[in-house]
Amino acid sequence: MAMNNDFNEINLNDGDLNDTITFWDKLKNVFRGNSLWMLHYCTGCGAVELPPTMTSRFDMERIGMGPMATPRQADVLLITGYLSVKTLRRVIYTYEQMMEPKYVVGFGSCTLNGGIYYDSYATINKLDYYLPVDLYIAGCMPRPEAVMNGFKKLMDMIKKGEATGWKKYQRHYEDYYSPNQIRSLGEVYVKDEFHE
Amino acid sequence: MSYLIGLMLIVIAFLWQVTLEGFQRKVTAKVQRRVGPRWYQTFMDIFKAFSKSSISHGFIYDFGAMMTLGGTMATVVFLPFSGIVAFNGLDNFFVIIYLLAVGSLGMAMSAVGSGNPWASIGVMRALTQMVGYEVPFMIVVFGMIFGYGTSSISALVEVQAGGFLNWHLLRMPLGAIVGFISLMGMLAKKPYDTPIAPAEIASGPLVEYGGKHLGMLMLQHEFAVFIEVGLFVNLFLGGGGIVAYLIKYAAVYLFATIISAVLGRFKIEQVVYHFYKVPLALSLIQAAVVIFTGLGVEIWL
Amino acid sequence: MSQYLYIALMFVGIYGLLSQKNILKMIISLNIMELGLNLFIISTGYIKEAKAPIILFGNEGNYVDPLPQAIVLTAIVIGLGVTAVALMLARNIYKTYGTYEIDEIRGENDD
Amino acid sequence: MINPVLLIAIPLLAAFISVFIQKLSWVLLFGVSIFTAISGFFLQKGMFMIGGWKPPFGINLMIDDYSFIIIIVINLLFFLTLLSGMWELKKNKTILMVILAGINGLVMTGDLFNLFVFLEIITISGYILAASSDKYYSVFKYLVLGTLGSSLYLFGIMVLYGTLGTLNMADISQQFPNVSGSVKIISLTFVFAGLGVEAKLLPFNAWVKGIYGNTTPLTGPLFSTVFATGAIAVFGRIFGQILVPDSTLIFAFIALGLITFIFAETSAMASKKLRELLTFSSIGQAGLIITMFMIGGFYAALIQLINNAFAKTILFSYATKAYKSNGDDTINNMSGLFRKNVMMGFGFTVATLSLIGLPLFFGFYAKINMLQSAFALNMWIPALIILGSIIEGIYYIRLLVKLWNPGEEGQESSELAQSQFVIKNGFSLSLIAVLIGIIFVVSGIIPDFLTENIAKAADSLSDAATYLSTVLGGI
Amino acid sequence: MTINSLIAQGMISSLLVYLLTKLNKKLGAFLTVLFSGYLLFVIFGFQNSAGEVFSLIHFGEFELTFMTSHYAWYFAIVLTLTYFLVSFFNPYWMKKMVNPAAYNMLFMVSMVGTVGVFYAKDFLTLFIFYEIVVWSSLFIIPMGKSRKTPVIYYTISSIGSFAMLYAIFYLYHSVGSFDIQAVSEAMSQAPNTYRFVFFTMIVAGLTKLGIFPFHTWLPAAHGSAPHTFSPVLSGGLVKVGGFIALITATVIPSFKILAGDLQLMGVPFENYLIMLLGAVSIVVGTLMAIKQEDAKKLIAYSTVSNSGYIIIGLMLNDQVGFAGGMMHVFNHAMASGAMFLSFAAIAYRTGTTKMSELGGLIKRMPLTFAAYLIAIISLAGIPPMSGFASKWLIFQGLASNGMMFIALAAFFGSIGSFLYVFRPLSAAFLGQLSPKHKDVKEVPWMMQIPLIIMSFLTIFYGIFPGRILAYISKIQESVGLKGVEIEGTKIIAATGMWDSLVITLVFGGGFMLAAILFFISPKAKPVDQMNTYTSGEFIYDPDHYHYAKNYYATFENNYGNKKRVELFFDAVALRVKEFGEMVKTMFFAKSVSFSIFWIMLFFTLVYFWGDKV
Repeated sequence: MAMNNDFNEINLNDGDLNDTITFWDKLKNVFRGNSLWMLHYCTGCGAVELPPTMTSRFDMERIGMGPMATPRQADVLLITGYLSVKTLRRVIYTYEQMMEPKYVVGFGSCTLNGGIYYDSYATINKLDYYLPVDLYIAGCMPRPEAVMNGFKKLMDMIKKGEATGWKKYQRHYEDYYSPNQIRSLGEVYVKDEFHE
Repeated sequence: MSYLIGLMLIVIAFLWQVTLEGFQRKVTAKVQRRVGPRWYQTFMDIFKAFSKSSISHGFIYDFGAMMTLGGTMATVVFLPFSGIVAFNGLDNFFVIIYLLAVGSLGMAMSAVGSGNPWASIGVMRALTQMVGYEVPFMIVVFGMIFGYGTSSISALVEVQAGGFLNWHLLRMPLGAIVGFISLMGMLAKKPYDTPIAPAEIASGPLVEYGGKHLGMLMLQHEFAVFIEVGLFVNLFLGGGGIVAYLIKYAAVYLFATIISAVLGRFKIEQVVYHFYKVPLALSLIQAAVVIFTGLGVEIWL
Repeated sequence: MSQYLYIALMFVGIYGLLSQKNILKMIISLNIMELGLNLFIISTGYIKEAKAPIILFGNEGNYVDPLPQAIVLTAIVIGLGVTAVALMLARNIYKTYGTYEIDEIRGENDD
Repeated sequence: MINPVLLIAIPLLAAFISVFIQKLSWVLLFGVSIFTAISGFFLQKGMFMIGGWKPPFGINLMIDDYSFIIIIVINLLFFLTLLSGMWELKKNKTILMVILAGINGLVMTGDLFNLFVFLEIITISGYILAASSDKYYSVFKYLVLGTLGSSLYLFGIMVLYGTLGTLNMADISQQFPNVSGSVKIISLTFVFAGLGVEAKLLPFNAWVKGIYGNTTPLTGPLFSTVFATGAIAVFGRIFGQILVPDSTLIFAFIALGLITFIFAETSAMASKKLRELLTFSSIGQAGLIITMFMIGGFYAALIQLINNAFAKTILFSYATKAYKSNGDDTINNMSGLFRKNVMMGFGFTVATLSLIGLPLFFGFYAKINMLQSAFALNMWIPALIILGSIIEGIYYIRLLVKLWNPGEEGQESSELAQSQFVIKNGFSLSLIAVLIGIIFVVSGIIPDFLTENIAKAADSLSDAATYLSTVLGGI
Repeated sequence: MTINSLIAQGMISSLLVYLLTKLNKKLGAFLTVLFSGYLLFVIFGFQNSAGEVFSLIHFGEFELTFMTSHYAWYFAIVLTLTYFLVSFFNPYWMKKMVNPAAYNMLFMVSMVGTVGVFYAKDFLTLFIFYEIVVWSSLFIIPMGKSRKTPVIYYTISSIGSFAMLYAIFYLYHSVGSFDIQAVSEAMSQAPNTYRFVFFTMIVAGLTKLGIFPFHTWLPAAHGSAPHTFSPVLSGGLVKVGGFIALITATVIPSFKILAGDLQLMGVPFENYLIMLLGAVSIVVGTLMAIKQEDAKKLIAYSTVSNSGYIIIGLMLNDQVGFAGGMMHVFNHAMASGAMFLSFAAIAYRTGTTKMSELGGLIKRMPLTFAAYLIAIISLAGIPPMSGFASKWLIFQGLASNGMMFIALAAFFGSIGSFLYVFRPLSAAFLGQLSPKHKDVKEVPWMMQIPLIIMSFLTIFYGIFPGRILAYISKIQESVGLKGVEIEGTKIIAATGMWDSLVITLVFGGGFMLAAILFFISPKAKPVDQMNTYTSGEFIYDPDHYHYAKNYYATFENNYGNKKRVELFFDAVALRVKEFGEMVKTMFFAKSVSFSIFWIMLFFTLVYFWGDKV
């Protein structure tokens, strides 16, 4: 989708977003680090990579991760591939339904810069405009080893308190994320979609 | 004094059952030729759930969650744990069964209070399944109560004292089978986990639970498992000293896990129909044998 | 012996009522029945070789029992009255239904 | 104290005068009716010879406690009927006076043939009155059956006369037990058949549906209360005291009475029109009362007779007035009619509940006595009586519920489903209804003031000795 | 204050109420509240009096007499309490009634009638007041939704009451008196007359209780009666049937008299047969209740199921089971009364009790929700509430006698009750509030009083059931049974004991623990009912989103639509009508020859067999 130039440059990482490292937060991060429930939102070709990571060959449960059916219970949202505009609306709605310390992991190049569909009329190019992505796993669909590696990386970030995408979303919703979402999805208020 | 023992029982229950849950997930993983999580993974999950923020769908949604956890913790207090009885004489079988019902009613109310139709369908399935597994189990225990003339669980445990041959597992084999099948129903293990069917109705009643509500529900599930398996061990395996009790407990629970790891899931129409075919017939035969012939109670080796 | 004759006459009248479909014929059979009845009443008071119960000169005994005859008088008068009413009804039936046959009378009892 | 003969003489005299002076007949009728109603209370008891001949030879009138009660009841009923049918009198005034004389004579007479004559007077004037309903064929059917019945009755008493040589009731009741078997059976059955027609027993009551079903506000109460009470009272007198049947025949008559009761109740349940329902109900009640007479429960029979008579006055006058003012008496389009005039509704409901025999109403006292005397005989009769009263209860409650609460099935009962019917000039009816309703409720709670002289009447019927001594004592 | 003057006052004041309501509807309704309160106060005064005799009137040569007794007081208190609490709803229903004056009057007559039934000394008074109760409640039901159900109600209850009348007069004929004590003495010498009387008289109890073969009228009548009268019907009048079962089986000691008979499971086969009927009615009541769409019909079917419990308890005649049955009378009166009242409140505000049209009312009517919640916890027999005490006693009674099949039905009934009590809760109160009920407010304060009182009583006797059981054990002694043992708040039965206070405290403690756990963790963000996980889709229509229609569809299609008993009764009624039609055509035909034929047939029959039969 063409980049329009009046895109507002905000430094998202302003302020010390790292968790105020109190003892409680450090303890909470340990728990959050060890048990990470993922919402398996299969939006694209990366979805097929996840079953092997979950089942006997790579066994994601070893590191404490498991698939969850509803966003309310999930911690991490996996965007595994290109995101059409229609799916983006659902992804944003689901993201907002997740509980607070939530993380987003983008798979493959399509979430980074649109990938091979960068000039398609239907997909979005940069996921970061719409959702605070904590971790990207490179590869035009990373293999299960890469996915496992990415998850380990995410867990370390959580333990160290660096995965603060959800705070960024809270702080910069009005001035950065919401205008982007409206710019790409149209003026219609996200929640009461009529003509979809 | 007995309230302190009760509190102690609750702590023991929490620690023991959650570690056992870890092993159970390990065993399931091994069955699926996977590595499986560390033993303390369930602790992590529970504490992580409590550390997260949560949403509330109104008063009844919170009140129901508190009521279900409170009810189940109260039932743990009444269950004799290998000889430790908080209130001697008050551990009546019907009291325990109906206090469990308080737990499930609380969960049902808060689940439906969340307004999600999946939660209502989950609750409807849980209640329908309860009609299925509860009646055969109560018939078998009814036969036992008539046989021994007492419905207090600790008394039923003393009757089975004295070696392997006196266990109800051997005195009332059919009763034990029915007891184990309805135990699987109570635990909502795989063949009977229609209420919390993650693939069909997005984990049933738990669909709207997140954060601390989810934590409380997981705790409630652990305590409920502790009670149900404890009940089975007391009634059918004559729970002896602490070590013997825990070994029997682990054996029963892991045996149930192994079975559930390989089985598929029943359709909800079939669950009640299944329970009212073979298990009910077996339980009636068993109760008739005990009541009319006294085999297994008076007449025994 | 003659009493059985009169009873037979009565039953002829009743048979008439049973079988006839025409209203006038039913009235006639009613009269036959009453006739048979009146004859029977007279016969109950009959005594062999006794005279009619009219006292002309001095009363030398052996009279027939006068009571049934008095009763028959009233019975005949009553029979007359009933037949008069029956004929009035028959006329009205003819006026309203235009027929005397019972089967052709419609619309009265099936409301 | 008034000589009972006047009760017959004065109405006849008034009838003759009214023939000549038409204008006066309205006043005469009401005057005579009030006179008989009041004088009923001051009757002289005992035996009265007519024409100076001693009883076994001459005709006598017999007033014992039994006929004393019946006279009072009948005259009261007659007065109420006149009240209810005031607007229907047109040209029937003379016939009504004749009927009054006939009914009084019927009850008082002590001679069987005299009874036949009075019976004929009433039935013939009944035919004429019934003709006013323009259903000529039913009246013709009534005439045929009535004549057949009375001829059989005459035949029966003539057989008796042939054997016993007397027609005086007291004389016959003395000699009847030692009459030979076959004669007894023949005379009994024929007399039973004769009286059965007027008392509406089953094989003989084919005419009732046509006549009772199409009555007007005058003829309705008249037939269903005055005629019915008179006929059944005579039935009780004869088969209770005079021609007392022995064991085998009595079983047949009881069976017939019960069959009438049960069959009539079931056909009442199947009827859709109000007057037809009441017709079958009165047939049923007649069957029940006759069974009680046959069983020997005279006390219960009398109470039920009075209960039925007064209840039917309200029911029939209401039904006929409803038909008169709306031209249709199907129950379904009369829903909610009671709410238009609550007084009539109250009277109708109390009368119905008393007929069924629910407590707090007079009928319950009747049912208690009926069961008591029925149980004395055997186990089956009370069961049948109860079955009959259940069926009766069902169709009456169905009727009451529909008439009190308008509304289609499934919706709240509300005004808009109210039927469009209206009851014209119903003041007299509501007066009667409330009066009788209050009597029923009060006597339902404290039945004593009404029932002790009924008890005397029942005793006088059961012990034949006093009857004989008063009548034959004079020989 | 004697019973007979009370009854007389009751009747007179019912007339007064009729006239007053004609003048001003609200005033008449308030008078019913006043009088029922006064009646409750006076009845309460008779708590310990037993054996006092009062004579009402001379009814012909019979004497209507009353005698106070403990069991009479117990039933009378349960009934008058239900009437008193329900009468608070009357004033608000006056403008909706078709005949308000008749409603108030009949309400009062039936109330006084029930008191008369309980305190009757002889069978005749019992029957008179039983019939008064029947016909007075009969004329209230058609003011509701249907005109057909009162006829069904009258038919079935008249079958019962006339069977009792037959039994009473059969007794009068064989024993010579109506007095209950005299009859029970006479019966101990004549077991086979007692067997016949037992069966005919118990029918009256079964029809009023709505036990299996005679249950068809109960859902129809309670479901379609006016909203304020259904609680009285199912909470109160059903107990009159229980009282008659008590009289026939316990006051006349059926266990002693029928000891000689065939003993099934240690109980005479007559009692066992009635208990089987009770068991069947539990199962039928539960299965049918689960299917119902209209909440009032559902609660009516639950009454059928619970009267099954009552009859099992009363027929059990052993120390514990009998106490359970008696206490269940009180518990069920309170529970089903509260359930019906809360749905009357809903109907008052939203106009409908159909579950599929309601939803999310907890936000608008919290108190009604609380009352309903406490009532269903008690009805389902869950510990902290009083329902558990009576069901526990019945289970202990069944366990000590080893009655397996009845226990099967009892267990199925109590577990099944979770299903059908929960359905109205979730359909009407929880879930999304439909837009048309947006401006629904809580019911006025006067209607809240009975809801609060009933919930308080259910909770209080849930924690201290000993108080009621102490009085019930006094009843048991007076009737010749061993009283149930109460030790402080511990209830001791032959096969086990439990302590209601300890359980409530432990449950409270557990709840505190959970609450602490809940409040220390971070505060939850309130969210609207529509904002739920719908796998990404957007839903806007709360009416369709609320899951309320055919709730247990999967469970229901396991068993077909078994309405055989209703079909049987309809068939019988149809046969009677057809028989009537046949009689009409046979005997009242158009042509005269038919009837003459019958007359001649009559003569020939008599002539040939007249003297031979």
